[in-house]
Amino acid sequence: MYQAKVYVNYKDSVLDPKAEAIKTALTRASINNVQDLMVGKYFELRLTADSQLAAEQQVDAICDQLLANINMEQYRYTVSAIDEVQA
Amino acid sequence: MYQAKVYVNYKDSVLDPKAEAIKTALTRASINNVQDLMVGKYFELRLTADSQLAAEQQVDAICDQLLANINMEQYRYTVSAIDEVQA
Amino acid sequence: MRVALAPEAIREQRPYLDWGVSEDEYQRVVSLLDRLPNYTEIGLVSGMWSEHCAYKYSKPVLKQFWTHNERVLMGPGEGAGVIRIGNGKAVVFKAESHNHPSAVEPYEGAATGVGGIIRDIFSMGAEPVALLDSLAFGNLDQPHTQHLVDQVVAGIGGYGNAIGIPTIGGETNFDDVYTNNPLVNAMCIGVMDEADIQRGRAAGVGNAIIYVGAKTGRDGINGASFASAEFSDDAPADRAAVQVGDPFMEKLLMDACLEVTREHRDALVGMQDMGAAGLVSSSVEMAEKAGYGMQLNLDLVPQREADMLPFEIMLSESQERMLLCVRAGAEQGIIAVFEQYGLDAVVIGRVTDDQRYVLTHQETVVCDVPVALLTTDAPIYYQVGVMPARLQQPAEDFEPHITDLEATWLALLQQPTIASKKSLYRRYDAQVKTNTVVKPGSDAGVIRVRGTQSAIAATTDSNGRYLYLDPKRGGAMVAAEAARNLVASGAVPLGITDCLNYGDPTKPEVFYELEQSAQGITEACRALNTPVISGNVSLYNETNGQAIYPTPMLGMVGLIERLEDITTNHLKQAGDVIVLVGA
Amino acid sequence: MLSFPGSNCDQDLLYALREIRHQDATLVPASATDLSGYDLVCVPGGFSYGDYLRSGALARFSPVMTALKDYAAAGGLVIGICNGFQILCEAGLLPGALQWNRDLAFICDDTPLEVANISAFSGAYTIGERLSLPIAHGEGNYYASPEELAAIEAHQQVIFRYVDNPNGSMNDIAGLTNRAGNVLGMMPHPERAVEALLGGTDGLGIFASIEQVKGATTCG
Ligand SMILES: Nc1ncnc2c1ncn2[C@@H]1O[C@H](COP(=O)(O)OP(=O)(O)O)[C@@H](O)[C@H]1O
Repeated sequence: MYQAKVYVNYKDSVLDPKAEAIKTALTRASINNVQDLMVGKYFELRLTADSQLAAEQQVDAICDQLLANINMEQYRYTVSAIDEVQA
Repeated sequence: MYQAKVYVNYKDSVLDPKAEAIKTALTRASINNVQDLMVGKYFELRLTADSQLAAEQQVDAICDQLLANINMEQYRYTVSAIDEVQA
Repeated sequence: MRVALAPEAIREQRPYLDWGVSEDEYQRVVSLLDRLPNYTEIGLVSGMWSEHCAYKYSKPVLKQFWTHNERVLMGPGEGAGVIRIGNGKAVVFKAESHNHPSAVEPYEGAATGVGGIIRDIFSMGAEPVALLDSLAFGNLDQPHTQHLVDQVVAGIGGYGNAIGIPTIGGETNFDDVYTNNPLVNAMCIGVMDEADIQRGRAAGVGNAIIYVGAKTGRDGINGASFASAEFSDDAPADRAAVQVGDPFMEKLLMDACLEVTREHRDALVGMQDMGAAGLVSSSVEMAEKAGYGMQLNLDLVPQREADMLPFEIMLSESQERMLLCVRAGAEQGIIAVFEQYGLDAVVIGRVTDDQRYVLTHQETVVCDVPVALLTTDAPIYYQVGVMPARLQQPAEDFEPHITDLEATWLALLQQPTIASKKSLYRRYDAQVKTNTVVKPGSDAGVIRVRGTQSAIAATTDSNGRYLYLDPKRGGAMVAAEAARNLVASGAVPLGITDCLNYGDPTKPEVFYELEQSAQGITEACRALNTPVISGNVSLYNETNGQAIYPTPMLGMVGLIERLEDITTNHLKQAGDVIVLVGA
Repeated sequence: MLSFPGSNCDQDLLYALREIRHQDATLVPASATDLSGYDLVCVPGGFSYGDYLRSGALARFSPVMTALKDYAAAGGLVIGICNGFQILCEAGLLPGALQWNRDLAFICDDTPLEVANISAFSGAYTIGERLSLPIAHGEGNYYASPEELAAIEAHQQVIFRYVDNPNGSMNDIAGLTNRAGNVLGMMPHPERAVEALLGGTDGLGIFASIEQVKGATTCG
């Protein structure tokens, strides 16, 4: 069994209205020391696979086709083997 | 300067319709080996603070009051000191 | 630091070929300028001479349209057309296609399409009061189509619902030809006092050009073609081809712009939204329409990213931005209005009287060309259409053989194109603003006009299959269908906006379809007394050389003078008589 | 009537109060710091600050929210509709939270409701009465922990229930009050159901109920 942690966020050139809105909300709450804020999505998957490589390839495909829209988003992930039981 | 990484997701007792939708999409794409899927939000913040502890306290407050709705969501975070320059 | 190619290097390496500028067009620029264009200048030409801005293939066709009657206050050429509806009021409307962006990123593509058409309406000084859409997808059995439908509908709703403009109608069609070329057309209707009509003009020497709204980024700069070859080094691989819509920003922008139109009428000379080809097209068109020149300092343009090149700043299609021309001396009053809404508003240049378009960047003049080069001097191509083979030998008349009427009827009702679209339109807020009398699901959407006893009815219609079989008659039939939808709602049709969705216009067969259908539409428009007052063209809807059906989408608006005349298509009571009228 | 940047149903509610109910209503900006003296505070529907994080989450840091808490604590009547309901939950003035609709889709439709309990906001109706009100929301799926839910039911805080649950809300909750009964949040839009021309008048009872409690006379 493998566990994958996937992070998806907008490419740098894309304006993120979410992040902007949260930044102004922080200012309204008188929090002025947050310099920078990035908002993204986070996924955790557990999957069976024959090998670490196979798991990575599949996670990459899932990111590419489903979890991220590569026209405007970028993604990264980590995959690690875990115990059956833990799952 | 400190960097915080924040993860927010639904409490276990809350059924997450987004996760369900992705699971269905995976099955439609004939991907049947994903056993479990969790969808969450991921934030990265850079903030100035007097100490690691002060940064952590502030991040906790921001999570509690803004980034998560603790009625239905849980959050966790890591805070680490980073170089001014890197920011 | 990225370095732009020198004029001579451009001539040798010909990067413009990748940007859609042909060799002939490049030579035309050289001879009009009487020198080699620099990197920024040829970049601006590539944007302004594109079909989207210059209508170089479709202009001869668009000229055929009948565009004026006694009610029309403003026809094609401005942000949107305007028609008088009595009581000192006018209705403003326009439709726009966002087909290609929606194919790439359905949610944001559809959402920003809605955002763009809304800006066109309030740039005229009108309050946007209703939205409609017209959608075409491939076969619904395919997962990819299901995904597109879901995301496009979510995107349209996501923008319209959030900004608070009701979506009161639309249509949805399914056919294999749209599998890879979905059609996503959005229409917006506004209502205004006739006295508030604005124009996108930049007149009066010394008057200020004010940039308002979101900051400019590298999003949506002519897609991928700009990303690589033209830079001498490190072109960023992460540049996005699509933008993310921000309806919250647009709501603030809309409210602020309407406040300026109503309360600072004397200070405002003109206003235009930044749509296709962003800052360059809005600014140079405002200068051209007024017969003036313009000088802009690009360092003053609010920028979201570092090290943007001049042509990137000028061609960026970042959303939620407007350009205003304001009388010299009155700038502060206008800027104050925007600041009240928390929006950026910056004087970035001035109107000049020499009809030149001059841009400076970091103390260097990066563009100095006649306004005409980027506007009226764009080429126009007069194509000759050729009747497609399928129409030269029409197939034999098809005779349906129906053995089991009930089964056929049920099978027909199951066709997605015919079946109820409630599962889609219920995702649109149809009632916000509390004026919607007839919601989606009837023949036309109807909204009352507050302060009067009248209402406005609107419908969007297309029927690519009819046009595929007979472009001219099919075009006329679409206009007739739209008119029937309005009449069935109790309205007198007033006028039309269109989105012309076709394949590659350089193919004689496609051009034939375009030309013939425009003729059909025009004949019907004259007969129905519904001039075409605005519209938009979307060409090159092809995959692997296979074009979509010729699919002009017509949005028609009508007037109901008395609220009690509003009619819906629902059966009201058992025992009522059903009458069939017409041919 | 509170108005946040990006609000859009504030004008609709204002119209219903002024033109249909002939009440004296004013817009109060998010920057206001005092709400004392009003008979009723409305937190309107629509969107606030774009609602980009969670609906209602970004509005709660506005100065007026502190004033609203004081106002509610002093027993003032507060009604939050749609986004207003979400804001009241986010601000802790009402229990629970509103999650994405079960089908992950925005829903705009008329929906049948049943009056579950009588309160300051429902006195003009009878228990068990059926109403039809428009809904228009993406995040209207009411969630509360089992303990909270039990307490809500025990104190008869549920005022409206869906007859045909459209969004997955727990216990079919469409609208509920706080324990004290002076703060109501509801997802359906009564201000969209006040004129026969626009499809129905079932929402009038909510305004009539409040007027009854306040002994309001109409003005204008
Ligand atoms: N995409 C849509 N957006 C809004 N309303 C729609 C949409 N699709 C369909 N409708 C509504 O459903 C009705 C029937 O749709 P449809 O069968 O596509 O059109 P028509 O009956 O006009 O040929 C339309 O008149 C419209 O009110």
